[in-house]
Amino acid sequence: MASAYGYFPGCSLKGTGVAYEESLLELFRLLDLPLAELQDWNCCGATSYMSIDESSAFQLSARNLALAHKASHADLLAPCSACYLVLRKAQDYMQKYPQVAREMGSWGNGNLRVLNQIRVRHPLEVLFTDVGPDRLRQKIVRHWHGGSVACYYGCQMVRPYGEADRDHDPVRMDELLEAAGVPTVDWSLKTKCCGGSLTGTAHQVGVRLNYILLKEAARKGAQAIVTVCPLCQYNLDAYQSEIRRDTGQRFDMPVLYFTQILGWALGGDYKSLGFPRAVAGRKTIAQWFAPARTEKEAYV
Amino acid sequence: MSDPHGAVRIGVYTCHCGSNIAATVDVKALAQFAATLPRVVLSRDYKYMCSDPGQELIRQDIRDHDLNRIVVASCSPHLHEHTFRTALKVGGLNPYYFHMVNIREQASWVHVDKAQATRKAQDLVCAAVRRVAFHQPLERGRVAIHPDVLVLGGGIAGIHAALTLANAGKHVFLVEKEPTIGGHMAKFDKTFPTLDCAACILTPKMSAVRSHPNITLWTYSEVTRVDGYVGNYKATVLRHPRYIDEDLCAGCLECLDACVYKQAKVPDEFNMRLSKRKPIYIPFPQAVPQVPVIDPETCIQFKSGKCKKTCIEACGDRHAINLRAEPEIEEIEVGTVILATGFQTFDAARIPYYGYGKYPNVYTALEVERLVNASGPTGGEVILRDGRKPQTVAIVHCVGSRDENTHRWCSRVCCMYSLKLAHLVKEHTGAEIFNFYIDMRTPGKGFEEFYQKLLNERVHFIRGRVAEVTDWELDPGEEGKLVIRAEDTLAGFVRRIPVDMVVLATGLEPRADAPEVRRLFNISCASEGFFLERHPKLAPVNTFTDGIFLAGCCQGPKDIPDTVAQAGAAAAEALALIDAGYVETEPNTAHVEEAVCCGCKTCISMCPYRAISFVNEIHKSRVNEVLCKGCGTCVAACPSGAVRQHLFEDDEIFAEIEGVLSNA
Amino acid sequence: MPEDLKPRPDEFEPRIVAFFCNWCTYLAADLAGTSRIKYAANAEVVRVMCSGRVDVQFILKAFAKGADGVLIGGCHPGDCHYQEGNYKALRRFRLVQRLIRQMGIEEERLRLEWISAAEGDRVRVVIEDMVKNLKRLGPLRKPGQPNLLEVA
Amino acid sequence: MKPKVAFYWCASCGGCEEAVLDLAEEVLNIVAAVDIVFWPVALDFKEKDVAAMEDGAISISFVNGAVRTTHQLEMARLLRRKSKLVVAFGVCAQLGGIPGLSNLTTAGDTLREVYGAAGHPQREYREDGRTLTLPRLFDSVFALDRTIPVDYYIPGCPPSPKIVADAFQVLLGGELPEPGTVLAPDRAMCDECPRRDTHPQELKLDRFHRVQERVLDPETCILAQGVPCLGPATRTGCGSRCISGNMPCSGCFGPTSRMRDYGGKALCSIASVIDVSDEAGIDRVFEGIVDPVGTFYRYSLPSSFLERKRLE
Repeated sequence: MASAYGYFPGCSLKGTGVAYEESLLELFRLLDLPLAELQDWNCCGATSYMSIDESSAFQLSARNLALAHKASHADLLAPCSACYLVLRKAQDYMQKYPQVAREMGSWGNGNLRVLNQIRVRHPLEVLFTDVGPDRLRQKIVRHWHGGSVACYYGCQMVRPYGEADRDHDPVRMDELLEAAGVPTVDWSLKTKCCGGSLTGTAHQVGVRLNYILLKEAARKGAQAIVTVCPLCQYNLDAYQSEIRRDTGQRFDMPVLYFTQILGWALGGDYKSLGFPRAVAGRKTIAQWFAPARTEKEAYV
Repeated sequence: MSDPHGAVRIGVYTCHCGSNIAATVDVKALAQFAATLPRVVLSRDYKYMCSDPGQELIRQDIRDHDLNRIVVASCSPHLHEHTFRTALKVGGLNPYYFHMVNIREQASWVHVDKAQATRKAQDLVCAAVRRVAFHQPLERGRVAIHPDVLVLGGGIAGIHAALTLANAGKHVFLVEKEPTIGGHMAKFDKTFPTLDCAACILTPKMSAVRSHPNITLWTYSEVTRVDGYVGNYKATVLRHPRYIDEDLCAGCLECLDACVYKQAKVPDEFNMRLSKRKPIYIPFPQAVPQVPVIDPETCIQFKSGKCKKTCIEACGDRHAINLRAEPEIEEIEVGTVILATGFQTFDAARIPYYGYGKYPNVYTALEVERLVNASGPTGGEVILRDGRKPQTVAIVHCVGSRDENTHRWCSRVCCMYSLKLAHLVKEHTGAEIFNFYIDMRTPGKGFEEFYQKLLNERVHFIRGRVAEVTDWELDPGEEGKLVIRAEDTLAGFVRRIPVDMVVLATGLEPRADAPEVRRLFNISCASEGFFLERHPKLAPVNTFTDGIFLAGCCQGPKDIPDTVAQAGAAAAEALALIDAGYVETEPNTAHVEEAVCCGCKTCISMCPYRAISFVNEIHKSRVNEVLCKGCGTCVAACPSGAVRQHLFEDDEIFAEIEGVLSNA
Repeated sequence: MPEDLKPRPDEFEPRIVAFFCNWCTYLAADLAGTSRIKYAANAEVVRVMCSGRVDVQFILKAFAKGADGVLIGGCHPGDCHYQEGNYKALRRFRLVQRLIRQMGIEEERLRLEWISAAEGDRVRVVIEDMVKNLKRLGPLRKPGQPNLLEVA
Repeated sequence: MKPKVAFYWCASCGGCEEAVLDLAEEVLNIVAAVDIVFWPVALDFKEKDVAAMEDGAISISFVNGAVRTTHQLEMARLLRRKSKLVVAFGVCAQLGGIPGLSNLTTAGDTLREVYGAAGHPQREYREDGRTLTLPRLFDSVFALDRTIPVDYYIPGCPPSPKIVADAFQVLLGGELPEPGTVLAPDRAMCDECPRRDTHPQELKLDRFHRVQERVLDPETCILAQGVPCLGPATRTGCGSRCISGNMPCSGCFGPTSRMRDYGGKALCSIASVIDVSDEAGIDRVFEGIVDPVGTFYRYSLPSSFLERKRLE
């Protein structure tokens, strides 16, 4: 690996999704893949911007891309699916629509090609193509003793570009986890909506959507859900108690990041992989991942 | 210098084509402009030049104003050049004293600004006027038509075309890729809207083909090479070995029972892999020819060489089985070709969210055709892969049709066959049936009535494109079922309907090998990949290559009645050529001015048809105008301008170039 | 009508002479018509039976007589109605490109495109694109270029 | 009385003047047959003598060389006025010839090239009251008929003795050909090429060589040896002088009457005989033709469709 991957954390990985950042950094460290956080990065422009004022969203993306170019990153990693999508979309639109190109022109000193040269990538795709299940398998140091998990990909990483994985029936997370010895269940909701920001705006609707996911995952025999996106993770993780209150159904379903499980399999440290930050299914998490002696502190 | 065209008197005719041209090109101004051009003695504009009065106008003016050159500015020469040339002929003028200006397809229809369109039309007319002054009287050549016909594809289209021609006394070579003729239709149980049994109407025609003295049937064969031109095609046919001699085999099929495989183990292609066959098999009971095939991929003898060869024993002294059979090459000469290579159904696995290949109870329509078929894998029982009889069945329309992500076209037959299958499945199972459709398209004799009939049979129709076929359940009622999620656009909400069986009404698409066939016969494909007809309305079974005709779904999706009609039409077109005995060829051939040819031989390597030979005695090249197809490549290549092309003389083309640029 | 198709009186309108093969590009242009695809009126078509008939003299003549661009339309490689005329066209095209470059004519002014009978919209795309480029390049012959030029 | 004849040279090397003498004893018959009234190279007549003649007094003026200076233009016009027939003698007058290649540049650049920063030589020179003025250069070089009407053409660089002799015969023989005729056979060179039978039936080349890169076989067709030979595109009548010298034809006899742009047609033909189909491969082949204009328009640039390199 010649130059470091540019790393664009976005707001989530510094906030609600900090466990994602912790596990991502740990995992890449274990794989000797250098990551360099983008200096002076700004909001990716996703969701709220995108729905209210696309042009500003693209402006924000363009600046981030320009920074990546300045730091001469060939690849820019965007772990949050929303960031990943809006950055890709900005590149796509500036090629498709002259007006967008004009608006973004000022960035990259009017040379849009440099903004397009940057490969915007999701860590899942990076691990799958640049490392791959086989090389990963050789690096496994911890034997899996947990239950089977449901891989949940969400929508933004796979659609519409289908570059990070197959757009309707993604498999890469399943294959990587299988390589790490983790049994995954086959289910149909891999890319169904997690509720997105509806949990904030139309709360009932949003919660019902991630209730559907939890229910189906459980029905298919999954004891945990594994995600690639901080928003999905948050939605599925945070409302389980509320769902219990409303439906009487108790899931206690751990909702983890794929980076956490892979990191653990490669011998990563419990704390530095961000496990203690999980909300739901802490018991299971402790059983599966915590070193016996630290099981207690795992609760705090 | 004196005017070389002193005697030239040109008449220019500008066509309004109703408003097709007149709306965007100022035809009056164009006609007035033309009148000012040198050697133009008459310029008119008229509503429809191609109409009889329009042509009469030309004929009359030729007499009254002794015109000797005619320019018509109207539509594409591909549409009416012939019409107007004939008009000249009738008017007593050589038909090649004519030039056509395309101001419709290439001006009025593609431009929006009237001034610009008119200016362009003027340039083109000016070019034509300058060009036509150079035109010379030309005669069309004649090529004899070989009376035999090659029909490629043994589906209902090929069968019908072959029989029509054979009954007219012409010899037909019918070449089919599969081991049997019958095509897709042979797999159907019943046909819409009459519900008559497909086998009952098809198999008599199949055996007629087999027994017809005028038909040479080559199944399990492919055309690998085609040379020549209209009236004189040479085709090379590769006959794959079926390892059973068609002439010696009596069709007793004892070899099948004798095969060392007691149980059939190989997925049966004819039954859409819903059943198994043996390595030695016959595609289906009524197959034509009634001769088994050995599939070397799965036959023990071919794989290991260690088989008891019980099949050969069973065949006994008929000695019909020859495991050493080699591919055979047949060379045939035909005058005309009918392409009836058919279609393939859309691969439902390309749409992951419909679950084909993932959920065992999702079927394609063609699979269900076999299920409901009495001679099918289940003997006509509609049962799921796990043996259950479905209680509820969903039929999903437009799978791989009318979809930006797959194919944009409507496959025309799916609505109707979905109705048919709905009827048959209900008949066989009494199941509750849901049709999910975008629009019901039932244009055709008795089609709408059939739709009404189905409505009365209480089959449900839900107007809405299916979002997904899935297995995730919301309430216990859905346990173990497939759930259809679709917006009911009439009721205005999203529905979840749990069913036991899903039928995907897959659309029709061009065969994967269509591009090779197209190249082989030197014809074009339309953008979606079906073979391109010469004109959608006026020449629907012709191609741009003379003597090659289209029949059936290789030209586009169509149902059986349309296919048979088109096959008849293709046969008729071929017959017309054959019975005329000859075809007139365009005179735009190349010729060498021997007096000035320096014998450099440059032209000879230019010709792909070996039409140019070198005459050593006089040390000059010579063009065989029968072999010459008139591309003009040798003309461009001749270094000293000794090779020329009728209708595309240098003078004519230079005049055209100067013409279009006259007001540059 | 679409904004970009409106002519602007002040603007330079390039002239394009288009030599179209009778079997592919000419039919594609007809298809564009029957499909009512709209495109700029700058290209005027000279129909030939095959792109292989296009003599280099035709191209140079067009440039000399005031064409700002020349377009040759032929069948896709392997699809030539006459088997390989389009390759002959390609060979001549590549050499004449070297020639006009030496004569101070930008290569973009001469274009060879493979357009099959099915590609009606491709005709629009190519012509529109060529017009765009030619407007950028400006006229080939400056208006009123004197015949005799003396050294000042 | 004998027909009056004038010879004059414009932009040319003088080879055409030699060509007249190359007629050897034949020249005596001509001199005997005509009355030479103007021939700066050989006889001491002055411009003013011609000016003094009445219009049309000269039967035939033979002008060789292209027109590239103001004075050459004046002389061309003067001779046209004084002559019944004007004959372009040699390829420079006919098509522009070798001097015509400077249409790839401008007079300004040419002078700067030769005279450096000064840009041009001293225009005027005064001596005891008289002023000597240099004529000025045109930016383009012109074939004679681009400046005055020309009746007949004698091709070649220089015209071969036979061509010249035949031409005199025809022109003095009373029975004049169609105006504008090129006084040489209207067929291409291969017809008379001594190597014509070695030209393969199907010529297919996959690379070109410059003549200096090859030791050419003296028997076989030069084009077949991969060296561009313009014989197939060039009017015959030269007596295959170059071929006999084992050099390819460079086209000095110009086009046949059926070609409109010599270089374009020749290029079209040469490009047709290569046997490579992928673009990269084709370009590789043509890299063997280093200087397309110099190769195909060596003698005819000013009379080609494009006439000269585009002026910025």
